[in-house]
Amino acid sequence: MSVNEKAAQAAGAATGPSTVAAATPAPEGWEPKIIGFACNWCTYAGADLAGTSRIQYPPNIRVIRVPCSGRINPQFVVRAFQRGADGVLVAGCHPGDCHYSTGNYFARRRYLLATRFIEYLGVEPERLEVRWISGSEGQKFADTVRELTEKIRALGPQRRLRETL
Amino acid sequence: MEMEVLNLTAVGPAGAAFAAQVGAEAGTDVFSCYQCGKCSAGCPISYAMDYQPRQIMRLVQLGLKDEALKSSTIWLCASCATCTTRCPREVEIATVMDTLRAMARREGYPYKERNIAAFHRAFLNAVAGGGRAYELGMILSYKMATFELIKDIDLGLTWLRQGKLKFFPERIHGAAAVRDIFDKVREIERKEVAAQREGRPVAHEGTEGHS
Amino acid sequence: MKYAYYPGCSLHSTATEYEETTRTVCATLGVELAEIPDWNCCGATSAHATNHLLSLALPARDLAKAEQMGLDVVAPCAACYNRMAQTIHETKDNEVLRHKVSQVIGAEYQGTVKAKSLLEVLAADIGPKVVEAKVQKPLKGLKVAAYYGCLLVRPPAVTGWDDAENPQSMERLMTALGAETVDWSHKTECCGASLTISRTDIVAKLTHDILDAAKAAGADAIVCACPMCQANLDGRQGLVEKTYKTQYHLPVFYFTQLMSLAFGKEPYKLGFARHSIDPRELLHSKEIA
Amino acid sequence: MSAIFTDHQAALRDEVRKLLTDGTIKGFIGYARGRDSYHPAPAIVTRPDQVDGLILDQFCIFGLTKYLLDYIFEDGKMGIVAKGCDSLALQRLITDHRVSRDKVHVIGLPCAGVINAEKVAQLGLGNVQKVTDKGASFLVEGDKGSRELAKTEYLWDKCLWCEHHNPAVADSKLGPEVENVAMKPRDYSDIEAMENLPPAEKAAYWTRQFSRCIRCYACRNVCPACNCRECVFDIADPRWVGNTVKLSEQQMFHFTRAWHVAGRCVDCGECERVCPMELPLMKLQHKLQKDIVKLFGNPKPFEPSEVEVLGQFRATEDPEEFM
Amino acid sequence: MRRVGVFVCWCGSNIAGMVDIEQVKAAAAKMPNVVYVEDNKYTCSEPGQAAIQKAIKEQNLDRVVVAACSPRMHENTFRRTVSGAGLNAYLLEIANIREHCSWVHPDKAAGTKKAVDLVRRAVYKVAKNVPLQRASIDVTKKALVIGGGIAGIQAALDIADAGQPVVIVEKTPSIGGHMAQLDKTFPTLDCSACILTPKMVDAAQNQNITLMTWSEVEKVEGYIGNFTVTIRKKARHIDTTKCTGCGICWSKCPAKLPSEFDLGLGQRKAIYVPFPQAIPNKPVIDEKNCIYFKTGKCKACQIFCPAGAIAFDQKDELIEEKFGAIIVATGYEQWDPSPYGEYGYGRYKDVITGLEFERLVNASGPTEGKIKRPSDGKIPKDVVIIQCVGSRDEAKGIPYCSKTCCMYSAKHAILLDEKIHAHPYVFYMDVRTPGKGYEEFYKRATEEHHATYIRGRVSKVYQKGDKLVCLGEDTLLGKKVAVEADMVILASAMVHQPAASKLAQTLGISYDQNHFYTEAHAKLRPVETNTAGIFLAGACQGPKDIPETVAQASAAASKAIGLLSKAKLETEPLVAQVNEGICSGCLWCKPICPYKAIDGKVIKERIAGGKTIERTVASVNASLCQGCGACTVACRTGAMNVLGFTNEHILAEVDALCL
Repeated sequence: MSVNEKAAQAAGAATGPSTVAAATPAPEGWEPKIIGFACNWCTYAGADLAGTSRIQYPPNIRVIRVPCSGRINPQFVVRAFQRGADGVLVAGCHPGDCHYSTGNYFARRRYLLATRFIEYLGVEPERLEVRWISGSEGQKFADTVRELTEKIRALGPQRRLRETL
Repeated sequence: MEMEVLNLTAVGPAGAAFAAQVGAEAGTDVFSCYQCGKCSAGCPISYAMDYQPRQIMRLVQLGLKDEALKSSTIWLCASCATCTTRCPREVEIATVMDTLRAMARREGYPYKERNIAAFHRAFLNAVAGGGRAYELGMILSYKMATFELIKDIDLGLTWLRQGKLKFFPERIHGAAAVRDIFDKVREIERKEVAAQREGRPVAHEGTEGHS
Repeated sequence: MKYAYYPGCSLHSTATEYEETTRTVCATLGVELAEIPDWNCCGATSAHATNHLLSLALPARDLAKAEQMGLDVVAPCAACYNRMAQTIHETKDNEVLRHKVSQVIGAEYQGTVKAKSLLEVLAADIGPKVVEAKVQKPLKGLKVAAYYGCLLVRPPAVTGWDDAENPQSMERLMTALGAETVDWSHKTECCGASLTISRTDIVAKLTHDILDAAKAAGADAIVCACPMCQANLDGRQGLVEKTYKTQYHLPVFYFTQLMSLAFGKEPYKLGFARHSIDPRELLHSKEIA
Repeated sequence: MSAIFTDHQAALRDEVRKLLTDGTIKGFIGYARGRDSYHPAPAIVTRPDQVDGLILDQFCIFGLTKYLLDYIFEDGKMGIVAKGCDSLALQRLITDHRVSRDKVHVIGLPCAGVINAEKVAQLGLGNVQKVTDKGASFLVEGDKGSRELAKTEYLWDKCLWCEHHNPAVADSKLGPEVENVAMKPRDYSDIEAMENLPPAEKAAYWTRQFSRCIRCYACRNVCPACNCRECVFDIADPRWVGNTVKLSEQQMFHFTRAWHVAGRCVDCGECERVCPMELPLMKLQHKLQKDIVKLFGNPKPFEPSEVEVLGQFRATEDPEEFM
Repeated sequence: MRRVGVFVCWCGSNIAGMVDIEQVKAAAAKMPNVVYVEDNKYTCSEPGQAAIQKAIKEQNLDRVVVAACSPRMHENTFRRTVSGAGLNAYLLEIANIREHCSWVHPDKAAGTKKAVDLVRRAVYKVAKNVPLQRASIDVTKKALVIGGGIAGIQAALDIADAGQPVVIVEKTPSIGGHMAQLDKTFPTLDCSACILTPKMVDAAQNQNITLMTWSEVEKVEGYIGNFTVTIRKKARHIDTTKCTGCGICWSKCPAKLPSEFDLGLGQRKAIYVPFPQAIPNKPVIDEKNCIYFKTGKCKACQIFCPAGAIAFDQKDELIEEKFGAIIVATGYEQWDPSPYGEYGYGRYKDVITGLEFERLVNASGPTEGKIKRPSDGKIPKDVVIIQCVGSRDEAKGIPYCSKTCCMYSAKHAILLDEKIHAHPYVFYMDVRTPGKGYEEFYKRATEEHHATYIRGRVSKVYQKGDKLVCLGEDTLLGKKVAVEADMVILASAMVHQPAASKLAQTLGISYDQNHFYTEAHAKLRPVETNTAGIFLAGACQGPKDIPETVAQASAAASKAIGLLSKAKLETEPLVAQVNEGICSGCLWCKPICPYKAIDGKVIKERIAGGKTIERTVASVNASLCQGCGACTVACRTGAMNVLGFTNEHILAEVDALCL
């Protein structure tokens, strides 16, 4: 392979996975729908901070406030996919910083397993993002949402688990 | 120029664009600089500069492109990176100097330090010619360009006698490949400059030293 | 231990004694040097003072060759080492730039090999203990000021193998050879080598400050690891003495010269005759050579 | 490894008779002859005179422990016969506080593997009269012929990698313990192959499987880890999973079912065995097991423990992927 | 059918500028259960709240949705509003269309669409809300103060004066903290010891205050009003009931070591009180360095102690005590400036830190207040003070301003001139003097004491003969300058205590990226933490000078007093709840609870056939539960729920947002 070919391949790889998922084109005017589950103490506060700092990010995310990432049942995530979400963000305090001391450690175990399992069922792994975002990380919240939105935009609509009429 | 009032509002968007471009090319945030002067204080050459390195950063922040690109500072900088190493705001000042120098050359600003520019050109000519630096040829071509024929003659002769300077350049087999590097870089630069200017007239001297 | 060896232009011209003693020391310590075939100039300060891409492409061609050899690069010259380390650093996490560079050099550069300075290899990888074991003629009574200059230690984000403000690796090597080192203030100050031809006046001042500090600290000689520094501090010493009306007579060694000497090599083979400030008198007076 | 269940049939009957007679137990859950010699049926005996209807043979694959849930609020003990794998299921019910150990009398049955009746039934041997253990194979003699069947080919898959040949919970044991080694190492290569498929192919595969589901709940009903007093699938408010037969609901159902037993599955494989639509349900469970082993360093994810794997954590050792 | 009212706030132009209020209202009106929609310029204002109350009454609303700012901002405000109108406070939901929408999305159409979705989420959720009641719990009438510096002493004195018992836990052998190390205090130049020691004595003598020095907090359990704290009382090896503090023991002790209190500039013994005015004035034996502990021989202290107070066999004690409130006052550390290789701290003896200078100039310090430079004892003539060492230096990992250095550097400059007529050169970047009398103090330094202030960061300090050359740029001149100094003082940053994050984890409070403890609200709740019942005082929350520390300590004390003065506390009803009917009693929820709030309980139940049976179900102790909900996910049936964030709620929210 020539250097140019490799460069082209690398450039292609950089734009994200577009292989099979994009086989069915996205409908006109489609916008990624992303459901965020955010713990009240860190990530929700971080999202608030993004707001007070006026850090802009794509409007595709809608956040559901929960007390702790330990409250976020993976079944909620699958429910969101079933109901038509194109992507889901699960976010909480950094390990060690949980307001309830240990909730995020349980969340970490659950999502280490659940992300793999959901991927195993044929959902592109990019669609479920789990991140620790603290109350002081408004920028990280905005960056995470932006990256997630872009990744999902590249993937197209989520049809795998979606309810069809 | 020195006595004029700098009209900051007149700098306008072009100034902001200049600051942004310097930051982007140098890969550092020029607006992080808070003018503490640690760079200038540590700079071994700042005494000889017309603007302190800190002041160059300020000129860039304010978008005062002409002042920055016409300064001797950017040419005198020896790239020792003491400034970068000690900067409390992690600004890569030495890289900013590199960037400004390349920009000044690209855009045809008159070299404030002609000799330094001539040296760099002579050096690169030698490399482009044979793949490796060739001190004697380089020094001779530098001296032709700067008319400093007498200076350093003592040292040069001593070094010739000691075998430190060679009469003939080393040429590597891949000399053509190295020359190709220079050509490709020049080509890329030409395209990038053209894209940047978008219709504005490209008016500056040759983009490469070895032409 | 085997490295891809990048001598650099100076070691083939103004610094042949550095090249020769590098090979001597490496052979003694079992460091195998495989010279990169058909290497080209790293571009030095002139390249990055002129064009950023060029300053990455020139070293990248050499690094790509080393990649083919499957070996990390060792460069005795501080400037060459710095340009290579800089290229690796900048392209490490920047795939786009790495491909641009690959296109320019017409060969694939993947960024898989490291670049080390010879000083780092000998002081850190081999280490003073091994060096000490090889010493046959300790450099007793010789007081040296270890001079690092800029490019070995700065910027620390690129180099980072020794302290940027008060490096100690050369001191440790010199102590292992039986020499004494002085604690001094100017070991990482810039000598202005890239301006040596174009702004000799500036270089004279910088060199003066360094020589002054070394002398004040009580050093008999300076030891360095860079052909530019050596050429400046040694070759320009006469000019400095004339300009500032002072006398130093401080020989400027390559650290490999002193290592060779301590390893028992014949002094006449170490290129002392090529120095502007002839060190042989000093070595005689200390009964080292 | 020589152990043929039939050899212990008489001993079982004797013991059950004794237990019923002396009042140790008030009923016994065991096997009886089913529709043919390949398919035993569960049987509950409460009187000594019923005991001779109990059988034991090399086709007694399914566990009986879940029937214990029908007796938890009744006085007295129930007796049960349990192979190694069944004893794990019983442990599951005990650690889940669903069955209390002191209300069950366990007759343990060391087991060298159970013959896959579905495979043997295809061979046309007629009703099986006798099975003899030949080491690496079983000699199966039927009224229409006999065959020597290699264990590696004719045992249930789970018996091949079984490491629980002997019951972990037992009040008495039928016959000597058997050598407790797996016939072949546990192998997740089918899971890995699945993992390596691109998302669309995984999706296509599972769509093919789940779209066949008829929501009969046999998988749930047989599962020893699915032992809730009230199952989430039966609760109307909130309705986590719709009960219409729609692909998306089937997917939700299967995700939820698998997830609810993640880290609690005892690897009995009953869900898959009883599925009338032959859904590869253990492919879900094995994926979870495999990841639990890898992520949390739990080498035996199917042995019930005091704290389930998702009910604990290690602050610094657990993998950190979410920074 | 519910009767939901939706109130859309403009927040002036904060929301209305970026979200089309009319569109949101129109969409809300069509949502299920919504019977009334209204907008208001400022819903949180008095008229805005009155409008909600009016609508509740007139429209007979039974649920309220406010679409406005973050619930973290005004949820409590609006809860009070609805309960003021006779509605249960928990029949309210907030749609965050400001922080999560109008402030971050510049595209008005997309922002409006999102705002509608967020309102729908709240409308769906509120329909599932049920009235909740607050419960009340008892309060242990005792406060714990962690840290015995000026912050802790002040807080303890205030609480004690209010008649409540308080325990100070201090990890070093004496209370006093950093303030005890200082010489003079700005801007009045009172002697630090003269104003601190009386307070230390007050604390020791106050009937309501118990001092536990040489002690550390090991474990904290429980919750507001009912903390159970385990305190490790480290072995002092002194029977404090017998010891009179006569000092014979430390005069006889042969083991000499660098004194921590004097920052290594002076020495102490292995049995020691850290400084002469220490309280309690009873020594401790430093086990690591005591000759007896190391070799089994010596016992000089025991031999000479007239009171027989030496107790080599004393062991650490763990003491468990209950507290109603906790004040954290653990202070700061001065940053070690060694990472500045260019300043040569550690390489040149005469480069010292500001705190070291305090010991040099302090009359009870190692030089008895004579300013002599460490290398040769010479009295310095020219002294360079470098400000912002560490502080405001991102490259060194300290992005913030340490707030106190400008003032203490001015103080050092004044003291240098006053005491030894040395010439101070102060390198600064900005001089920050926002405090009463501070600017005037700085003026004194420059005008009366002729300190030379040079605007620029020093780049390098190096030895030249017996001088230290400081290279800087006078950025006002644009010239490189050098000062040949006899001594250099680095105004080093104030940083967190090394164990700050560990204590935060023990307490369950949060800390910022610089490891300072986080207050509940930067402006409005500056002394509270996010954990109810735990308050902050002093520099553990961020760099502070003494007046500010004392003020915050009193503020924290008043919060604690307020808490302790209540007979009962109302608790949040948003806690876990078990649906016993479907609970299987598997108790997998139990190990997950961080508050040990879950246990099994046996209930009796009549089953079909008229029989009564007993079975075990999970049970939540509502006053221990903090409502995190981690248990709910372990419950397969959904028998475990968190009020306010139930499964029903979240599923409805997911559905609403995916419509």
